[in-house]
Amino acid sequence: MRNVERLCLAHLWVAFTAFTVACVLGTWQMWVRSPLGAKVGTPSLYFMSVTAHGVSMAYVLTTFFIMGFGYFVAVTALNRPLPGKPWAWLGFWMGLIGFVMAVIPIVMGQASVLYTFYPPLTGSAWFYIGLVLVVAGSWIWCVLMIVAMAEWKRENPGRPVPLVMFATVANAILWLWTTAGVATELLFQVIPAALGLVQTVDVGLSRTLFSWTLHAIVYFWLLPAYTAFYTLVPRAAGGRLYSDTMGRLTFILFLLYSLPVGIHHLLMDPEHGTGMKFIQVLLTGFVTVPTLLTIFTISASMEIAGRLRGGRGVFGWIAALPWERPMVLAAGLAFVMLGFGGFGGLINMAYGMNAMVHNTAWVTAHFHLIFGGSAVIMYFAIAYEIWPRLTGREHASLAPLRLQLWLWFVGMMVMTLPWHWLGLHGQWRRVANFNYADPIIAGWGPWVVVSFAGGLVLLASALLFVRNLFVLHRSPALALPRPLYALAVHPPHRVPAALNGFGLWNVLVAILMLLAYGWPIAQFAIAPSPAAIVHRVQ
Amino acid sequence: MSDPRLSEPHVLDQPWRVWATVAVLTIVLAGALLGVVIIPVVQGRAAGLDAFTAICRALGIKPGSPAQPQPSDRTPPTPVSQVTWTPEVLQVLARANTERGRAKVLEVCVACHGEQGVSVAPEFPHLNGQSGPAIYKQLHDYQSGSRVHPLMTDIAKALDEPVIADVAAYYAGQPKRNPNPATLGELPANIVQLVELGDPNRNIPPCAACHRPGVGGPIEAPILHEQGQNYLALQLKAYASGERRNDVYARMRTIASQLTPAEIDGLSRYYAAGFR
Amino acid sequence: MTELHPEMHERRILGTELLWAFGVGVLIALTLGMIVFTALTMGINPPSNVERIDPKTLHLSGEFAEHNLGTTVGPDGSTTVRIIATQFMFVPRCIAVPRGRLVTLRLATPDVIHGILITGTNVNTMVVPGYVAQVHTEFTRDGDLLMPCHEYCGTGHSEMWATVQVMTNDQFKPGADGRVSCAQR
Amino acid sequence: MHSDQPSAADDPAEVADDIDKAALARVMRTVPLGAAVLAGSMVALLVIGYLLIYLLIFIPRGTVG
Repeated sequence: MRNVERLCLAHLWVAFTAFTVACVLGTWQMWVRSPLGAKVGTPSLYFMSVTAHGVSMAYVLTTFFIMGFGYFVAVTALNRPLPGKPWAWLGFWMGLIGFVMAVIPIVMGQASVLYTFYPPLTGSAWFYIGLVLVVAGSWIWCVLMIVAMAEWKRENPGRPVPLVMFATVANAILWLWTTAGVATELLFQVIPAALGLVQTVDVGLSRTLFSWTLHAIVYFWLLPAYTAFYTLVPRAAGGRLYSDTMGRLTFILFLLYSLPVGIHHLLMDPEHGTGMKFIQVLLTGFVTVPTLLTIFTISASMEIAGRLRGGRGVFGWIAALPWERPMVLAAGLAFVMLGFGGFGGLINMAYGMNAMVHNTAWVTAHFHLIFGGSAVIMYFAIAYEIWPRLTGREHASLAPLRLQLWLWFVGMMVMTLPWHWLGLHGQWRRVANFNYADPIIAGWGPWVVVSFAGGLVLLASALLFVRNLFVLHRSPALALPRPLYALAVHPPHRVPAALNGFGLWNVLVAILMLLAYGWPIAQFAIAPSPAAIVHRVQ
Repeated sequence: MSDPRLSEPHVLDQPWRVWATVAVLTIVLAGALLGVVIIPVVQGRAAGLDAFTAICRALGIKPGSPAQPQPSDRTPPTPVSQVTWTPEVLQVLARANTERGRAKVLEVCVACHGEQGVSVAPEFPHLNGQSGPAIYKQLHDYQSGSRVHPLMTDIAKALDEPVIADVAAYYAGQPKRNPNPATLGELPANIVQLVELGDPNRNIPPCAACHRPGVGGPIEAPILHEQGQNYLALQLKAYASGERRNDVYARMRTIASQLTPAEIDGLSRYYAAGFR
Repeated sequence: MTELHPEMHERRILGTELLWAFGVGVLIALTLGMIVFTALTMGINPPSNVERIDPKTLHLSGEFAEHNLGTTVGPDGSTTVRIIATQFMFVPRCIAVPRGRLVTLRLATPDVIHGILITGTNVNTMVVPGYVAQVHTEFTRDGDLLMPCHEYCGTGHSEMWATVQVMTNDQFKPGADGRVSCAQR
Repeated sequence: MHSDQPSAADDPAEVADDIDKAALARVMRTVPLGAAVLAGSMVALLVIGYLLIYLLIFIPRGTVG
């Protein structure tokens, strides 16, 4: 590992510390919103908490986890030292300082604007500058990943880049493209407004730029989970990856199609016509392709493992899988949550039908299942898998790990299934309290209490997770070296350059973004939105 | 295999480039054909729109849905306030001269509102530390007749716009007395709740959502803490009865008309005590 | 290279994957087809009305001045509802609409971003400063519905909601000026 | 680097695999069957659910446009 353990552990612990705090806040929020918490907390505290929860989960947990895992992959899969390790530490400290800079105004109540950047309501400039620093720190990571892969390719001409590294670099490039939108919005619109340099803002443009980032960012969070599906899960299950080529193609498709679809977050917005909305809905249809390919490829890989372990019949291989291993268990549970979350997403993206669920609890349920469910449970599994490598110690027992994963799954399902139901009945998002005296809302009460119970289970799981990692740090058992990454059934000896790098795909992303976002952005250059006066929270 | 030139993969690349580009472009073009041409034209025909209008609507060049006719407009009535928050107005406020403001205050305002903005009688509002935009709006509304007061109407009419901004900026810069607010325990819990939580059942937002400094609420919302109890109660009653109506979109009229006399009294005492 | 069993050959695997991708493509075409079909036959779109309006002067004149807000039935029988979404209330707070007839809701905001939905219906739109948000719909059931603000707009956001009264044809009677208000209950 | 360099990782220790080639070949004769049935039925369920919600909940709530 050549001394990158400290680097990885530093990133991962920042990620999971933010995660634990955010879990406590999230559970508190659910209490406040439920009929049980009618007189608890004030709206000011509630929205401060939502802001902190969103920022910690969406920006800190994800970015730091992905960076830490990426460094681990670059060193273990490429079998060469990490290039530019001082830069990696610089990125870490930039991110951490940025996080602290953002948290201070949040705690002071000067940034209760939630974690989405929707001016004219703007928070303290420090909040935004801090988050820009987090993103800038992650850009260093992106460059290091790209450099690591490029150097390896130069030393190993003609050989296929290890799939796990290919996937990690795909995510790094995706992230560079993704952040272009929000960075433009923050630097040219939001931060000048928050600083008081300008008094008005073009809201149509700012929402469009944020939408550029809004969908692809979720894929940035998800790709480590997919990376684990393709490269860690088949090995943990004792099988092989069904197809290495499909893995590469999947990550390429994610890079291509997760970007030009952001306007499906603006389907209910008045600043875009139906034409561009339809085009992006169609493209959104295609972003399901890599996920559906993954479902099949990974099921087939698991089937190989199950059958090698003696499973028979059409479904016998499922029972034969080694479910006692955390990675396998997490993958199974992640797929179930991905199924439910994907179903919710299918409804969300359906053009006019988005009107039925937009900004309701349905949407909250959807992204908690996809991100909080599938992605985060795989973060847990990845952490459990690589922690022994990082610390040199082995888990004394796997039982608490399995319990933690099950709790997370059960909690997430109990929390989000009622949210779907409530969303369909019109329960809206982002409110501090509901008037349960209203006859329509009164009927929602019991379901809100059920979802709160789910939240409590999730909190228990989060605390158990941190406990499991602490226990491991003190575990007397020493880790035995064991391979992590899965072989393919047919390991490729060489692949076309198109599947071994990203040159072609970057060109295609540029073309797609020009077609998908050219007119939506250009229309504000031709006829700007009438300027809206900035409303500052300070 | 060991010779890198043999495994040079570029020969395999040509078809990838072609097919990937073709596939990507086909999908986008199909989307454009459906979304920008076929769907709007078909929808427009059903709604009695010509194809050109329907396509322009789909592209967002013309307003309206390609599937529906646009409703007709209405005639303009008299507004409740002439004040608009434009960058120009905010600029005037930002560039106001407090020295000139002070001179005007000593000349006109001092008799009732005091040199430091601490008023001499309970029916006049304190102006020290009030928000500049709030003072600006009220003076402007007196001037335009949106708000009526036997003394203020004539006084405001004699002021021109930069002077209004100067006076607003001067009083805004005067310090609050900042007394130690009494403990909340002296006030009924329902008043504190009205301020912090509002009343969801009656659709009343928390007072603090607008009247606490720096919450990002309406620009003209005045700061209420340390305001005179008598003045606050008077204004809430005037809003409730509709006697005062210069609140844009009747925000305060709607809220005040739902408050009970006890709540009006409690809220006035709450803010007079200096709570933020 | 070691001899591979023919069935392990990557080509066969890719063929299987391609078959799967084809099946997936058919299903995606089905879901998108549903959207296209209802768009063509029923005119279903997401509400998209790219109509610019200055948020700073809404209250001065024009259709979103205070006295023009509410439900109006035009001479041609079309029903238009004009609503202001402002921190932290809707004007008017009670909205009368007819059942089973085409209704056009027009919303604008003078301050920050808001959004609305009406419970149990397909009415949903963001209300973005600078634009008139417009929804064409038909209410299929009568009774009182909730119309909350569903986008965070400030600390008072949670108390921002209006009531929608869906009326039958007997109840929905415009006055001489074409205006309809909520029934007192 | 050995000639049969797999794409999993560059470190030989990472790619050690005790899977018997013959067993793998035997298994590969049936392999995508179970996965295809499982994944296929799940995805089909998803699309059926989508169509049901579209037709039974969305459309009856009134048109939008």
